[in-house]
Amino acid sequence: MQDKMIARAKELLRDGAVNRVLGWKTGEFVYDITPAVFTSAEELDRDFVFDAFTAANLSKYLVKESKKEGKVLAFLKPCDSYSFQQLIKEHRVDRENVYIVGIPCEGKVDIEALKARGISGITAIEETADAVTVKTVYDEDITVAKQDVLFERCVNCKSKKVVICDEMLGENGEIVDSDRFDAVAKLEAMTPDERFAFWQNELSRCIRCNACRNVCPACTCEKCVFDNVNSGVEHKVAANSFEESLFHIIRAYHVAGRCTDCGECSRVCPQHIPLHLLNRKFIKDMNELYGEYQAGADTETRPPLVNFSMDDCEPSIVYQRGGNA
Amino acid sequence: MENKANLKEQILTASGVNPLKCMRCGKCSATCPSYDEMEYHPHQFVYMVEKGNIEPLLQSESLYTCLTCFACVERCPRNVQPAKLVEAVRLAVIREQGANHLKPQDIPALLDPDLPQQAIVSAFRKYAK
Amino acid sequence: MQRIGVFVCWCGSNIAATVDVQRVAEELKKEPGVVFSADYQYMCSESGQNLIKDAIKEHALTGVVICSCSPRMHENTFRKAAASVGLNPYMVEIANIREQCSWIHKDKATGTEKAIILGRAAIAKVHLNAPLIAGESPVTKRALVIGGGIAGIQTALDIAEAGFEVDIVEKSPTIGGKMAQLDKTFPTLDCSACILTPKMVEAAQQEKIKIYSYSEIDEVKGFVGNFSVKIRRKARYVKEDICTGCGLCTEKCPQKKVPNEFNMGMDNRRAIYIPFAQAVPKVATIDPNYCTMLKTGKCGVCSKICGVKAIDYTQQDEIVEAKYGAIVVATGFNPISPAKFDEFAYSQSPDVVTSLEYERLMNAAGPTNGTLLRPSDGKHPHTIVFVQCVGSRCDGAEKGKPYCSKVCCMYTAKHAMLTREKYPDTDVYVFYIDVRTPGKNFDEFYRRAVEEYNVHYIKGMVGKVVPENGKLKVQAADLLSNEQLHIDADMVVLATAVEPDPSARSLATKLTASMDTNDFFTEAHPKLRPVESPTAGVFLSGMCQGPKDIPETVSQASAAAAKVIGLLVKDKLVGNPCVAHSDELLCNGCSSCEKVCPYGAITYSDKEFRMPDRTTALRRVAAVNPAVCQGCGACTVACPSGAMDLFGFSNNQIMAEVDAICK
Amino acid sequence: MQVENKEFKPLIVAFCCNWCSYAGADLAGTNRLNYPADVKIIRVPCSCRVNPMFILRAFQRGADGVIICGCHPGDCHYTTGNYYARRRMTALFSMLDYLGIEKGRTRVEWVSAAEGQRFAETMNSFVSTIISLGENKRLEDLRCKTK
Amino acid sequence: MVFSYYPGCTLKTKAKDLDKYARASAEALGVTLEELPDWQCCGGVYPIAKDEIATKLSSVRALNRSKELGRDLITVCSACHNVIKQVNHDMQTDENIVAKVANYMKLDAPYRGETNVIHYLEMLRDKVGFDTIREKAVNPLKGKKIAAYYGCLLLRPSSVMAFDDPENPTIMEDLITALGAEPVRYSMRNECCGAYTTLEKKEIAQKKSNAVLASAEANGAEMVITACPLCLYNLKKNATEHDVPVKYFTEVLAEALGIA
Repeated sequence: MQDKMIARAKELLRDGAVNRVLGWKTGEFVYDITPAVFTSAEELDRDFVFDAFTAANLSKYLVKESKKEGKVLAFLKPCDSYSFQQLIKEHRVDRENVYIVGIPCEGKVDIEALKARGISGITAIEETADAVTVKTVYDEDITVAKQDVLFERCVNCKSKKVVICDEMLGENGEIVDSDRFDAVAKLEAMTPDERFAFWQNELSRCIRCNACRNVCPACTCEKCVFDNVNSGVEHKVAANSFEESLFHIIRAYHVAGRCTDCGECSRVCPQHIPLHLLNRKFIKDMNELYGEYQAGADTETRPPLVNFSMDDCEPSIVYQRGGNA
Repeated sequence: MENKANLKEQILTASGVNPLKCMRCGKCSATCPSYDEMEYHPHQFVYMVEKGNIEPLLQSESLYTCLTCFACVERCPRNVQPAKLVEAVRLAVIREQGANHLKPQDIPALLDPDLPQQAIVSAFRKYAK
Repeated sequence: MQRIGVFVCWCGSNIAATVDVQRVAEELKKEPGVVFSADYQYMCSESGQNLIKDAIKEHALTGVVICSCSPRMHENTFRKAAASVGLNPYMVEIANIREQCSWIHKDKATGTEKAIILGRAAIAKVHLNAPLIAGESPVTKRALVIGGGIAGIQTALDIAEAGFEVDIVEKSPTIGGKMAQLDKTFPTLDCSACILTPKMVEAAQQEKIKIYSYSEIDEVKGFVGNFSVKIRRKARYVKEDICTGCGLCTEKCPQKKVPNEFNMGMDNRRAIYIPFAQAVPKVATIDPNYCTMLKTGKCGVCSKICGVKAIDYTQQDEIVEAKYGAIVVATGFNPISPAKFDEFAYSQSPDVVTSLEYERLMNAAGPTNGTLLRPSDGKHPHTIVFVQCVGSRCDGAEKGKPYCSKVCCMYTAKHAMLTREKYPDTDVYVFYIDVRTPGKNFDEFYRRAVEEYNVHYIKGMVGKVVPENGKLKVQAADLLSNEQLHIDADMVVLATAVEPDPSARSLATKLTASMDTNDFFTEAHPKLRPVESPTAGVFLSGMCQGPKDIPETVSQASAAAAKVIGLLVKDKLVGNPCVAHSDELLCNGCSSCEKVCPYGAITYSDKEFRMPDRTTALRRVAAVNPAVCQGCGACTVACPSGAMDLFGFSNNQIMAEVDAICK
Repeated sequence: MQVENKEFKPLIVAFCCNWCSYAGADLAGTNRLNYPADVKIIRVPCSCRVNPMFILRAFQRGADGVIICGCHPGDCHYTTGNYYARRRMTALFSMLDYLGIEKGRTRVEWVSAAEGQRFAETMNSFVSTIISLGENKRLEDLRCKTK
Repeated sequence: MVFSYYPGCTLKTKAKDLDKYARASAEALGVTLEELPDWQCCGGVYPIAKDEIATKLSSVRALNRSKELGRDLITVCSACHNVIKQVNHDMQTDENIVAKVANYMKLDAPYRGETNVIHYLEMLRDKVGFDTIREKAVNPLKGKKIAAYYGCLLLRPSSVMAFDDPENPTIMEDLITALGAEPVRYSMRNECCGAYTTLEKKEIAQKKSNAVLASAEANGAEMVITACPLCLYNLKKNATEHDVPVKYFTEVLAEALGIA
């Protein structure tokens, strides 16, 4: 796939259809991937990478890139395409300045999962439909079942369909039946005390590095409320271990109805806080109470929180549902 | 009294009908093809069940003359679905031990060489449990 | 830092009995920024107000907190007092220590403590108050009435009488609406045309009224006092100012097979037509769907025959743009199609008709010249069955309309009565669920139908109509005698439900006026503001707001006119300064705010910004029109970036109150 | 009826819309219908003005309960404001519950300008709920509380 | 086009013609009907009561089998169609029934109404198309005045059956037109024939059937067609005052297609 992508990128660059390419390149380690902009065939040949580690969602970069001179080529995975379409819906990107090549995705590998299996010193990764093989500095090839080392968001993939693109490289997939709400349901089934303990344990680890916010494709505000002295919730570090939850509640609320559930927040969290479980709670609630809604699936449907129906349930429904009292 | 309330409750649950939706227009009875064969008519079923006055319905032949043609269900402006109530009352009768309206031994006398067995099966479903 | 004065009112003993007012004044004096604090028996009295005014002057106060009764009582009083000595009225905040404190707490210590906290919250808020100046906007002294039925005509006439210009936009070639199609009106049985047509003529002749017939609304921009409207004058292919309405063309046109909508399609008109004899304007119109000349380029009979050369086959739609101070919606209604209720066999027999069709069959200008004849064979019917509530009072959208259409009971009584009067040999049955006749002389009218005219009113519904051998076999229930009736009728008349005109939905969008689930326009308040829409400057007249008979429609039409006149006499409108505003530097351009705004007060535009790195960038940002915004604040919460805020109730002000209370 | 409890005096913030609930609170006062002084009312133009951040802020600063009152659905002075508020608060409350915050600490009630009695009853019932839940420890920021 | 096919008991005995011509016509129209293995009697009438479970199982078995085969399910008898379609609707909308049925039948995955239940007439209209039928009607029934009799079960309750306009259906008239004949519209075509009352209250069935045929004849019908064996029986045997011939719609279809 990587070769096909490079070839296609070169073609588009050569034809002048685009003047730069948004993709991924390897950092210090093979699994240390960063998004990057390429402007020449040489750069592409040298640095462009696409493999089981290229998990980063590129859509957010297009907010800035699409405002620049000339057209940019962006490779979008299914997840990224939802985010991108949501950004179009919010008028955050200039669609005509972006040439999108959709690429299928069979899930991305979580380096932490590999490490947890005692695999280290990785120098290369290869994947098949259901397995990945890594080469290590110890000169051994280790093959593991893909399912065991994927990111949680990929195990519970919601869609393999690229929802917006100018062309598809490879075959487009379908929306899939996902068990992504099972973990939320499990939490809901706990007692409030257990839930409180769970979240206190998780959120107290937050070091307020803002990685979740900075990676989130829904967090593209010109100025974040947490950086704005006039918002009343401006940046502050935690005094109480649980106080950080307010940051996360407010953040989750701010992206509610706009979050496409791309899972980047949890992927980048250095403290491994399952932040996506907050966003998914909102998505699950709104699906159940106001009808199915997938942010980024189209550009027309009104998001549930800027919509209503006269016979909506009352907030007291919360007393009856979701979790033990 | 308690039994009466229970019976009403049972009939409402089994039928899924809310008789309070009825606005008493009588269109069910206006449309009923079996009207003349019935002692109690569809609109009366609705009203009597609502009032808990179910005993006369249990005794009535009307239960077995409803054709289940769904015309009352289709044409009711209020979505009351009287046929479902009739069915629920009928079940309340024939589900009792020995209360079957149609018994297997009655069948041979009723047969006719051209009669499709669909008629027998249907009648059994309607008249016996 | 503000210089704040605190004024604690005793309200006689109303406050002072359960709140230690002196202590409240003393405690609040200690709050930062408070430079003056006093208590007084009656702050709202003239001497109380003087105390406030003097303190403002003497201590150069920049903010005032009054601890007193509810702001709903005296906020305006105190604001005016402050303004009279030069302090911006929006620098005054009220702490409600009467209704929400002294009157509900018996224990003085409790009351005092709470009063102090409420005072602190008000002080915290005043610290963040900023002077607000209400915007003013000029008023265009001209009104637009959309719809030229009796509602629109009456509204326009009343407005014009008061001396203001009014334009009527009517989508069909003539004004007059549904009332023009009616034969008689209940309960007096006046001839509908006889009372309507003089009004139509009056509207045409009134200098202040301009009628745009055969025209539609394309676009509405602006806000109360300053609407800008694009009106599409559809091509009628006849020069309206030249045509004399002689009607010669409508007799000579060779295309004779056009269903005549004025007679509900029960007879035909020509492709060039004048809807009816008293049409206003009395001008011919060519129907482009049927005109052979327009369709094939061959014919031209009307053009040849026209003595004044009024025909113009090349005419195009024309867009007129005009400014208005107020808009009245009078789009009226239509009877629903009974096709969904084919148990009544409407689509199976021409002798099953709707009430409006029956109206035309009874009318002297109708397809049968007023002789009641069956559409199928032109024979006189002897048995007529009227069915009430067809499509009204239904459960669920697929069944029909959930509401009572209100006028059917009365017009059916009218039809039954008139039929019996003209043709005493007919048997007339009316099947009803309830007979609803509230209204002056209404029930008396219905009783006359029963008692004097022997109309058979039967409590029950018709279940099935079977056309067979030239008869309509009607199967119905008579609930009172508990029998199923089988009537061999010659005609069946269906009292079909009314529904808002289908054009209303798109018009509502253009006006940002809200509608209920049945597509009736909603009023600003169901009881107290029944002729205003929640959108400022948009008023409602007639059936577009809900089912109504003619007297009610005319009353509402005049009421709407009175409201319009009240608006147009003003030279300027003073707005509410507590409106939303968007910080362009923070705005993402996401449109969330626009979606939740019930007034369409928010617009987006691309603006050029200088970025921190000295480049310029085009960004899409929201702007609030303060003249349209009503200050609800829905947008402030929908805004993810915090760019949207509300003057008078800003995020910071409310948070400051929260903080003060939670100290 | 006033709820008496010497041990624990809860702190309760009530956001009331100007047109219905604030007027309803005034009517409760005019009719001298008692409810605990623990309830402090903040006037907002409409229930749709209530930002979830205000509610979180109140809890953070030590409030034990927050109640939002608005016009009955369908009666909003601004036509649709309370419909949006209803969704926003449902979503927020459900999230708070999900985080293990006691469900009873937040409530939405629709109170019209004519319902003084209902306002007082609502506040009495809310205060007794909060008293039974006790002090809000889970969502307050110790740094900010001076009690 | 391959579909699962549910014939129903009567089609194996008294209504063999309905079945025979349905299969033959399908074949001529390029449609393969695979008879569902081990189907059971649908019960003849839909068990209306919400607490009836066992009486719905035979329908669910057929539906679930068809789901496993991954095919739409074709019915031809009106009664079977009504029962199976209504049960399928229950399975789509009533979680309680779904759960109970899954327990009863020890299903691996609960059946939630995934199978499409299509009446043979709907297949002709929506899958084959009346235009195709018109082309393939080698033996058009020119000049024949045929009245369609729908009865109750195909149409009602329309919210579930979604077959056609319940008060003014056109599907059979359109078929008749496609076959080259002239459809006769009459109002009694959606009124009940008397159904199972023929068993013990024959006078009801006679009254109803006579009324139907009176209406059809009054409007000039020379033949009546139907999709239901019991309707056919009632109209033939119980409409004592009328002798207009009554046939299954599949018979005239086959005739026009040149098979019969």
